[in-house]
Amino acid sequence: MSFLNLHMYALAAPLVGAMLLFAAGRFGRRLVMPVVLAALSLSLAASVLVFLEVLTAGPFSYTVGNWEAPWGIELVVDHLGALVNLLIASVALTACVSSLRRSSAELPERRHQFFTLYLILIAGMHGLALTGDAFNLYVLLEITSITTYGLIALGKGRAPLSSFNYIVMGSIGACFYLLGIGYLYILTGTLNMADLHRIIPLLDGRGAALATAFAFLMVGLWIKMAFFPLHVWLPNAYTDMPDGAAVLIAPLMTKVTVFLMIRVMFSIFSPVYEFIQHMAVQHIIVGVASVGIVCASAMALGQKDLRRMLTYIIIAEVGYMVGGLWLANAKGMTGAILHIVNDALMTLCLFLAAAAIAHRTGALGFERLGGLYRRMPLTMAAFTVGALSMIGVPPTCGFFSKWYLLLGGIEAGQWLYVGALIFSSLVNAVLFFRIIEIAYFRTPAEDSPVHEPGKGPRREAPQALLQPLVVTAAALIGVGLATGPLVERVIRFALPVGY
Amino acid sequence: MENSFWPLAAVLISLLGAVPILLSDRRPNLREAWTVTIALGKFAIVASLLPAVLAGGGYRFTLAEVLPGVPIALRVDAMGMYFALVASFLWIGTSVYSIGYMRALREHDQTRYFACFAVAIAATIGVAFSENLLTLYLFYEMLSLSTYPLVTHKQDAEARASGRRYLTYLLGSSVALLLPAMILTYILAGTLDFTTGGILSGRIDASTAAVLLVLFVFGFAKAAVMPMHAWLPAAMVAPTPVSSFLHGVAVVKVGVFSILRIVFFVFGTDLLAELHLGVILTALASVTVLGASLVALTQDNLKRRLAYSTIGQLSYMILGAGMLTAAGMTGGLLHLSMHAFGKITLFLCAGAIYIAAHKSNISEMDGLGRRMPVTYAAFFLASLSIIGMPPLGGFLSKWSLVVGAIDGGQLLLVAVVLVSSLLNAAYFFPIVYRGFFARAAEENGREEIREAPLLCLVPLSVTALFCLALFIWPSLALELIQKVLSP
Amino acid sequence: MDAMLQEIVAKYNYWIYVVLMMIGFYAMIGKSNLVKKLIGMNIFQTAIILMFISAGVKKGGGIPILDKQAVLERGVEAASIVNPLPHVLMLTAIVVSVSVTGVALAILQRIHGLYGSLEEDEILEKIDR
Amino acid sequence: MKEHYTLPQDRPIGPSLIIELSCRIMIPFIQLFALYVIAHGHYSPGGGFQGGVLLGAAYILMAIAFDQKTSMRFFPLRVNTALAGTGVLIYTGTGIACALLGGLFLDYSALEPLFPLGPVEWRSMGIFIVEVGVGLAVMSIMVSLFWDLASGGRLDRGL
Repeated sequence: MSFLNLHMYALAAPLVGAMLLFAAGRFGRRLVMPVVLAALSLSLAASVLVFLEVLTAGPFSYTVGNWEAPWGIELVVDHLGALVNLLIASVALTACVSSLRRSSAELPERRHQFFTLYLILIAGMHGLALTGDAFNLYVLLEITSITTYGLIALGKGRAPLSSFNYIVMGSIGACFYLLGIGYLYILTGTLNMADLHRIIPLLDGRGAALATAFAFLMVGLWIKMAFFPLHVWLPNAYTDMPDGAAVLIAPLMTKVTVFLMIRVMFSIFSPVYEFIQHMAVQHIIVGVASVGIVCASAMALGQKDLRRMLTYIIIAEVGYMVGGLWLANAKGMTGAILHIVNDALMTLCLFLAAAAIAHRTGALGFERLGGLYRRMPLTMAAFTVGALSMIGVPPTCGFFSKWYLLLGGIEAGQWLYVGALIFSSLVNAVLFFRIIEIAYFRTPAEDSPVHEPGKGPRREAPQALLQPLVVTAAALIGVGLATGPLVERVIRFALPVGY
Repeated sequence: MENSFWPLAAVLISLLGAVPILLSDRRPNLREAWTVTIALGKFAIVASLLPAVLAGGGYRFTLAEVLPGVPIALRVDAMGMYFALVASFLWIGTSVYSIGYMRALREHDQTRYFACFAVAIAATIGVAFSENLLTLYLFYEMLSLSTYPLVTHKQDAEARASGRRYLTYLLGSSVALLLPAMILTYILAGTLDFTTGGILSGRIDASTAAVLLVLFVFGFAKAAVMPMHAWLPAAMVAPTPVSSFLHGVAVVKVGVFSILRIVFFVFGTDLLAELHLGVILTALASVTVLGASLVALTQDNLKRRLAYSTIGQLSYMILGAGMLTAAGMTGGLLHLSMHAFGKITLFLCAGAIYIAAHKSNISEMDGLGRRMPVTYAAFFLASLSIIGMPPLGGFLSKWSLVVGAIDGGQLLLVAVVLVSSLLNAAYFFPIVYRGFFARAAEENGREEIREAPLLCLVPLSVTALFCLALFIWPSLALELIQKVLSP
Repeated sequence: MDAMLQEIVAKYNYWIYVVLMMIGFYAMIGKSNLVKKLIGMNIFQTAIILMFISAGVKKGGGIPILDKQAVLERGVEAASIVNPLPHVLMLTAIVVSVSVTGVALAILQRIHGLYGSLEEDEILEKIDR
Repeated sequence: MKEHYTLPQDRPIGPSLIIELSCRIMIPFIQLFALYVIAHGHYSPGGGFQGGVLLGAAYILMAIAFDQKTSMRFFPLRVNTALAGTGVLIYTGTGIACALLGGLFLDYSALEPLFPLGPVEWRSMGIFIVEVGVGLAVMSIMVSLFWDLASGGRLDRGL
């Protein structure tokens, strides 16, 4: 096996796994677990190797089918791409352990279909992390979106309606993106990112068309990542989907889309274009991000359901990252990229905890959470670690990205953004300690399945739900302590040239 | 500075020690054996580091390089050593006392209690040994969080409300005030290391420095400078050993210690003197000293009165640092240990009274002193020390403070110290007087009241005697303080 | 005014796409019937596809199929063929839009099965109840 | 404004001889044409997508002209699912095979060791293999989409 195609294995393994599950169909129900685990482990192994390769040998590009770029499809594996690739692979593997267990309780009949979608989604995200072609990016974005629509629609209750609303909004986003690509293609005659990057500065006198293209690309991606005020589809969609899907989609989708925004901003366009030629835009976007953070945090305060509350936190976190990137200084960008990694892990931890709790209590309304510290001490301990990371308490990783973001905000003089970050940290503290208080003090609800006096006080979630959770919680601290090397050896190289 | 694993070991022993404590949930004897072993081990490790510090050296250990120029690192220096010695020594006493207290009252969830206690002391030592502001912040937050289950141990509505207030003040202030202050420092100085003489000199103007200083003083809400003090009386719903150790020694002293660290090692006393910022510290501290003492007079609940007393006493230390004279700073630092021994004794006595008589209001304690002479004697000694009467430790620190104020020509501060000492006497003496001389309204039932169990009585007598001993042999403390002020 | 009219006439195809796009966009946002939203989505996508296609058109360009012999003799005459790349891209875009439509229709079926209606306000009323 | 009319459950129109007969004649030709389109995809207009849709259309026509059961008898659901998966597997499998044989992903010239055709011929051949996979997948998906939507997800009687 040569090192040449490593990253393709990361992408192909889940895809082949998905098709195996799909083709094996109904006689392959016992196949589900081994296939999923094997595919994702392989993918993770390949991603790790690619990551190490990039660290030692630097970025490389790759042409599918040996057709030279810009004619062929180019894949670019740079520091950022390799990092996001690794993030996707590790989150996917961790989440799938929980999903496998949880889905057999939620969707026993449609498990293989569920995991077909699940694996295609993962393959699509790997593709997004690696692609160096603006149009491929669109196709892969739609692959991930379509599978997400399907996974959301598998949920209970209102899920189909939420999914449909997401389809409408998501399609608008995708169409905007496609429109932007169309403008760029008409202007430059190429779709290869490196080529675009080279040609765009040469386009004199086409400023208006270029700005329109940029605006369409941005708005398209903002819709997909639920950037305030384009976020309305997200809370319903993320609340209603099955737990097994939520643990994968919630941590990754928005974060990967933020990564795509970085690609558009720095690999297609350049910092010069965004931050120097259109300075006013930068202030507006950071301002909107700050307002978004505050509003989403405030809305999270009004929720009475754990999952729903978490979805609003996700929206606030998107504001963190978008704002951080548009601060236009190295610290802010470092913080935003670091936050992609950290937020994915934190969200994973919290959603895994939510899945474990839901497995025992049946629902996630606050009134159901009473007495959980006594019943599920390990789950709640991991949940607490995740919560602390969200609040930003060292040495959990959430602190360090917040640190960089605040540093960048102060350096850029964006006081509104700094205030919003601090406000949201405080709100997160209130949000999570409210839950912790309930879980710590209240006695369990009478009708909840946890309340079984005969069965003894301890009723942890099954191992399959617990282990990924504990691993993720440990990773939160581990990544926090490894922030130094991560920034020095990876993220520093991921910043655009000149920062 | 020698690289060594031992500073980390000093922190880790009780942090990891929480695990065997948790595991021996069903065997109380084993669990408590662990607690005492860890306490002794911890003190032994801390004490073993002492000679090097006295010789002018120290140890350091870098755990991880997390931000450029700001690692998570531990360092043993004179100031950290001083605080760590006090804290780890008093923890031994508190551990023993806790066992007696918890068993006597048949408290629930004792395992959780002991485990959280172990984590809390680990965080305290971590704060003491922090090499830079980030590490300090890390352990500071860890302390806030690990003490939350201790404060809310009772798990009733009152505990819940207090717990909420506790976290709101501590976590809120650290996120909203301390974190920005830290980032501002980092931007200005490019480092967060504690360096003798400060890291900010020459990089900051007077107004920024003033804002930063205020942010720090209020950001370290554990120091309970008014108006950030309200969490402390609320936290008194905790079991008494928690109040005594954490809210007499560890938690609150961590706050003061952090402020002193900032004053000495981030700003540097020279910078503060140059920018005339000492007055901010002394003003804030004076208000707190007098205000808290006045409020303490009105409290009937013994623990609440002690809490307000603590608030006042803590600000003495900040006051001493703010005087920016050698004697004043010595007084402030000295008061850290003197007050620790005094206040822990007082709290332990309050706990002993509660175990023996189930009384927590001063008005109900008439005549108890005759039934519990040892406890009340210890209480008397400790309160004398806090008031600052010779021949007790508290006298030394207050004397030093007064000398410092006179050296600096700040006669107003002399008045503050003296007036507040009078107020201290005014709120302590009635307790002792009532205990020994007042006649209870109803004498029936009093005969059954005996002294608290031996496990409680021994620690409080020992700490009371230490108040006395520290007056006679303060040399170790003074030597360490000397090293802090002029290394 | 004249110049503007000229501009409109000269690029009439793009203006048509803009109008189509707006129709689609209006249907997606303004209509409360879910099927109409979906139809609006398709109109929107079609408009974009048309825009891409017309970007590849050349005056007098033929279909981009090359005769091997002719190419070997005279090389590729780029002016005589339309740009095939937008067509290929749009083929993919069509597949994407078909897939989205398929998923959306399947979900609409489930919605209809659950609530017996495809009017958004009626469904929301049923959910609240 | 919001009046709904439902399709009559029992349709008055019975099977129509003309439609059925013409479909019987047309369907084989449609399929043949589809195969032609797939097979010529790599050097003329056409290819997997187009051919796949045509193949699918043949079955959809069958389902419309007769009823869904008939089309499902000729093309059972299980086969449909398996073919869809196999189609994509052929595609990715080819890519991976290229990669495993030391070339880049989908670099068909790397398949040379399998059968001595020459790298240029293999490039052409590889596209053909991939097109077959794509055709299979597209056909199955189109048909199953139609079945699913036409029968309201019950896969029984259709329109």
